[in-house]
Amino acid sequence: MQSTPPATASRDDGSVDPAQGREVSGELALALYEQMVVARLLDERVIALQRTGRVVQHSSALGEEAAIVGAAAALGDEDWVFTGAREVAAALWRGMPLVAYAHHVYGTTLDAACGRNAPDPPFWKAARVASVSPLVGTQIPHAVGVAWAARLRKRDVAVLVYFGDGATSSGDFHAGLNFAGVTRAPVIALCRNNGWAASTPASRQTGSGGFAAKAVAYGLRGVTVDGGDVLSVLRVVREARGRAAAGEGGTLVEAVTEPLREGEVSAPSERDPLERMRRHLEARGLWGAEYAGRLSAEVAADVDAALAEAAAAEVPGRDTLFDDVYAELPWHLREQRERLRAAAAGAGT
Amino acid sequence: MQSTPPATASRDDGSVDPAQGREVSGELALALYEQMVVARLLDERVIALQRTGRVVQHSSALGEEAAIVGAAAALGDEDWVFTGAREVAAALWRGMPLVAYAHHVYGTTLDAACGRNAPDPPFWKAARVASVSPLVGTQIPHAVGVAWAARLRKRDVAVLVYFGDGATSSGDFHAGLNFAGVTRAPVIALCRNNGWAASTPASRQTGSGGFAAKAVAYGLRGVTVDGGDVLSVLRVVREARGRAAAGEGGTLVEAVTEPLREGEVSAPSERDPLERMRRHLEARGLWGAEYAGRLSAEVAADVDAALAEAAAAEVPGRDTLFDDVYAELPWHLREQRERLRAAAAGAGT
Amino acid sequence: MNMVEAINDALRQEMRRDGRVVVLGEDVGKVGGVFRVTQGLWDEFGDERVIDTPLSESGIIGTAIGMALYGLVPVPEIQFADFIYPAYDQIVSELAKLRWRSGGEYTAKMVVRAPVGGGIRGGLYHSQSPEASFIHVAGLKVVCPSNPYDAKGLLLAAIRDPDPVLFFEPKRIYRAARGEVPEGDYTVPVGKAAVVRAGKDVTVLAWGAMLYEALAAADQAVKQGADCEVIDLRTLWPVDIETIVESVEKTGRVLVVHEAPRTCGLGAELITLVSERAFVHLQAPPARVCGLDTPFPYALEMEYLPLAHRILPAIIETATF
Amino acid sequence: MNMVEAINDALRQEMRRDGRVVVLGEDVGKVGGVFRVTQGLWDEFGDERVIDTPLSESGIIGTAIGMALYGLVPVPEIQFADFIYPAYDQIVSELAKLRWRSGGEYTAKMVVRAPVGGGIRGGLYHSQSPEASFIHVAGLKVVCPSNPYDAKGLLLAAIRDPDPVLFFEPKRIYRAARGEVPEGDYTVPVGKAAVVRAGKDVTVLAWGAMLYEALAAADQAVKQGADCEVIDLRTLWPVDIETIVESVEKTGRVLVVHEAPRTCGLGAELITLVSERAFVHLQAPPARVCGLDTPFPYALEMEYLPLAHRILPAIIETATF
Ligand SMILES: Cc1ncc(C[n+]2csc(CCOP(=O)(O)OP(=O)(O)O)c2C)c(N)n1
Ligand SMILES: Cc1ncc(C[n+]2csc(CCOP(=O)(O)OP(=O)(O)O)c2C)c(N)n1
Ligand SMILES: [Mg+2]
Ligand SMILES: [Mg+2]
Repeated sequence: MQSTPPATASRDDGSVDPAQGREVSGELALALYEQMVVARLLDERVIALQRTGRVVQHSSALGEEAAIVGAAAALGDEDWVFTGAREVAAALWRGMPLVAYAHHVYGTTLDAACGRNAPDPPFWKAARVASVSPLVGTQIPHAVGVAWAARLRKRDVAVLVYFGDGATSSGDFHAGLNFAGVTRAPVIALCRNNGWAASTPASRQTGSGGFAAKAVAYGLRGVTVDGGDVLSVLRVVREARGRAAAGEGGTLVEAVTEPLREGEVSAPSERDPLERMRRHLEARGLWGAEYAGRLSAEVAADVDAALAEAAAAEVPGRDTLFDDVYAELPWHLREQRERLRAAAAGAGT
Repeated sequence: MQSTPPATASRDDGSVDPAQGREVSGELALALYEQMVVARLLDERVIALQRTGRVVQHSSALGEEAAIVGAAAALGDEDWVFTGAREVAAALWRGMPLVAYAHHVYGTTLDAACGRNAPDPPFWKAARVASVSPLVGTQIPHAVGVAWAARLRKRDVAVLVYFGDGATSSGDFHAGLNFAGVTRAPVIALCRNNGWAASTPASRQTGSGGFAAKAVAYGLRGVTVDGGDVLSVLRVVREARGRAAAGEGGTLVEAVTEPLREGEVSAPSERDPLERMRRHLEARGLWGAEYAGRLSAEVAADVDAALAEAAAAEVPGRDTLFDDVYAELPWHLREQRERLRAAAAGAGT
Repeated sequence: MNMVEAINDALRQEMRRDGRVVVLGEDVGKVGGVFRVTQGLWDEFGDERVIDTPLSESGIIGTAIGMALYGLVPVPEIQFADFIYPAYDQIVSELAKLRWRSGGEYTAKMVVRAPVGGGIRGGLYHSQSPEASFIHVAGLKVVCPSNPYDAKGLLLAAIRDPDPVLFFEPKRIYRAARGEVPEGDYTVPVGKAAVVRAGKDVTVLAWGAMLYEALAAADQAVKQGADCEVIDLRTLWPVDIETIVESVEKTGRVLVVHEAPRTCGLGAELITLVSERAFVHLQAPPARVCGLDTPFPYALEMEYLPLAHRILPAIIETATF
Repeated sequence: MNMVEAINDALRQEMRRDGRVVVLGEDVGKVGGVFRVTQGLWDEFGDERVIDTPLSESGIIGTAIGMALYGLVPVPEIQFADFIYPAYDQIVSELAKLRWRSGGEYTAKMVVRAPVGGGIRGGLYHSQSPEASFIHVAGLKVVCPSNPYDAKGLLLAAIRDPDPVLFFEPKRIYRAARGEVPEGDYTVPVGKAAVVRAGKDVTVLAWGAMLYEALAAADQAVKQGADCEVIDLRTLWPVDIETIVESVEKTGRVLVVHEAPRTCGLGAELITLVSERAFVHLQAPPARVCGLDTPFPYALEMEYLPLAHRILPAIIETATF
């Protein structure tokens, strides 16, 4: 019961219409594809590490890469991004190095978060990718707050915030988008509707039918897009970015995705967003066997090198626990640090 | 920017169309009017007591009586009601005695809540008027929970929950109505839109324009009604009650009201819901000067007697503080009770 | 049986016995919850008694209050105790105060279940122990079992208790703590602690997963001449003050172990209670070995937790003061 | 000047000095808030710096975090501290942990203002003192002034502090506590207590509105031979441990007064800190005179509050132990 059919540039075979796509340069089209390939391989590798127990927790994006990368690609450098747990590729797209993410996965001394968080999501300050907790929905008001502040400061800065269909039930989805509507904050709220919140289907998440329809409740624009079609996502989010720049306020984008189960990855389906983009590139003459071979070798080398480097790195030392609770170490933490040192010394560790 | 014009049976002069109203018996029409008259006078009296400092806090309903009474009148005996702070008249309509409310206002030993709460809202268990806190919005999921439970038990019980326009911003409005949509709980959510939450206008409460429009986000039916027109409110809520009985789920009713400022009461405007109903009764030949005189004398006598009785009653004793924290008094509260007794004895009180 | 199985058994038995009992929460239905505690209940009792809810903890507790008002006995699950905070208002402002503010006319008895504690590499947001923030609020009971027998018996008692109970399940020992569990119906009373190791020198108060660390430390301490009495609180509030005070009057020394941050944790309350009541018996400063006053870390969680190697020196220090 | 005026003065001065400071909350704009603390700011600074928000405490704190991330310095108001719980998750899970979880890269400094405490016949939901539930959570600072001078100086210090600060304003003395307040800029340091009455027999720790009850009791106690040293904590966390311990080492006796419920309140932490550090100096059991472990009552609020007539016997008992 979508209010409007999802925006899509896909043809019947699922591939993205090359005519449609010509508004996107060949260079950008390839970059989008390559980012999705990186994301896919990274997910596969980390999932494998998770199976061995070497990595404890990972939120993969298998089959949802187009929604994530397409949205990120619509932003400018000054814009901010708040991810949910699965939008690692958005941070990578904006320039977070692969190896930095690998350090996050292993929680090493070189992790920007000092190994303090379980993996996902990472953050990357240089690219305005914010620190987000795994608590579902809490980042939405933060994103609105940044956008609102930028608007108060009269800067053309927009904020993209990702979340899942499950997150729309959270109180903070409501609070955030309601504030966005009232303040006309330039926010783009991207709901990745993959049909499920853990084991709970979207039909038990809301009685509304579609998620874009919820925009009405806040006076935001709502739009549904085919989340397997990277170019359509890019276009829709670019439009939303344009509205933000024009002072027309926020947009709720529902990107409908079809996540792949882990077993499905090796046998790509017609609906796989990578395959769809591949066929688009092929139709534009941008894809060939040689390119494909070179790309997958390069990507594998990069990803494996990053993960290997991080796997060999050290975990942070005991004392680092006490830093950054406050700007300066107060007396009680100084004492607790001393006591911990003494106990460790006593235990011979 | 209402999606639909508010449902109303009012004629140009503001009075309720007698033709429209004939679906309502003369007896019921008079009862509705009389309940509004009681509510009005009670508010005036308690406001006066507040001015003297004898009553600390009161949430009046001046000018909003029709929305409150009309909705309450649409329910059956087995139905439940959750009020906000201003819907005292709904409890009275369902049978809470005036004197019981008066005891609540003064927090006496005969207050059902043992003088534990500051005034408003009261509750009345015999009539399924629930205990509600003054925290804005928290009662909405409670109401949905009762409705949901009734549905699970296959009973034809519906739940009416009142709240203001400000409450629509609360996380619990979202949680409650979202659960209602998913569970198809037979709930009637009555948003009394009086245009303001304390000093904050509805335009800073939401970007949505109307409040009924928010129903879409939950898959509920949304309807806007002229909240100054008691018969229209009754009709709209009866319809919602019918949908609940038919298993069609919940309804969000936005009753648009025009609250009177305290100074305005003595000079009734054309838009005053009491005046509007009076003219309706007059048109139906149900109203006359003699009736009016008798009614206002009776109501004044009842209200004043109730308030006088409660004013003379005692406040609860010290020991009652410790009851009902738990079903049985645990050791620490027994100790605290003893210590308090001792301190009071020492201080000679 | 392990803890998961024991809790599951308690839920199943009580749902069979009492048709008013319903389970609700995120993913508690078909898949049986993240930790599989509700596994199989959906098959047996159907989706009207084992209910997957939308992703809103405030909605879960808020609607459960309504269900309880109507006469059902909800057993909501919060997937991790770290996610309980969106429902904090519904719990402390509504659930805890309902009986009192309505002069006893309305009540909403329920058991809120939530896995607590660290040790499974969950990091900041999957490891916390929030008991103190609920004990501070009048009107709630708080329980935390350390073994399968108590888990089943306490949960049955909690579901039959007239007051709202928070039932915190130490996830680190969900499967590691095993023991005999009677098949049939039995209860472990809410409000009673257990002396799990008798001793004469130092009273050690612990609960949940850290009980085992306290016991391990006690085993080592005895070799160094300190004989600990270890008490498993089981019910955190109202705490079994008699058992505690009796023990401290005997040992003259007390040490509290808990995972939650040290400052304003339950340890402070326990030490204060003991100081108020057994002051003349105290021969050493009361001691705490707790989680740190930092968020709960990922890579360094074993540094954060008050494990045996941190408890032992504190025992010795207390014993030899 | 009274407290309301002093806080207003601090806000105005800091908003003039620092263009990043914005005030937001329910009804803080044109009407200047329920207690008129922000009165006149909207006229001077306009609706882009003094902002009426929708009715959502979680939204207020959540968006303020975003504003702070962008570089503004928000001073959100929660209309009554009792309404802070819908924002509890944003405060304890997000605001408190942001600096730590981002390795110091992201911070969201802000001052959350909220009126606390009873004594104005507000009943259950307009009278609470929730400090302990925030002190238990690592990463927050908590302040509670007792007089206009401190209120202004502490608020200026708090707004300039790099960490998130909860600024609790004792509403009972909003207008009753009056005193000289310098016109210009000055700060009262966060983390420093004040010895407001020197004495040698019993150390009394108090803050906010109850400070005056403690002082009144101390005045009476001295006639009965007990000379109290009364310390106004001013900053509740991190507390000024040096001043406290120094005093208790001198007096050998300690008593804590607070409005919040007794169990797991800040009093328990203070007593435990003292017991841990000054055990050998303690000549009497540490004592607490607190709010009751019941919800906050309406008709009987003067029974609930730890007023002088309840503090006095506890002082005498402690002094003569
Ligand atoms: C406040 C909160 N409640 C529950 C969880 C547990 N949880 C983590 S992810 C998830 C499902 C999220 O679904 P959705 O938002 O649709 O995102 P998806 O995983 O489908 O990408 C749940 C319930 C959480 N992290 N935070
Ligand atoms: C959670 C919470 N936040 C703030 C308040 C303070 N407050 C009481 S009534 C009110 C305005 C409510 O407006 P609305 O819902 O429109 O109801 P109305 O007063 O207009 O009937 C506010 C902000 C409160 N009681 N609870
Ligand atoms: Mg999903
Ligand atoms: Mg209103």
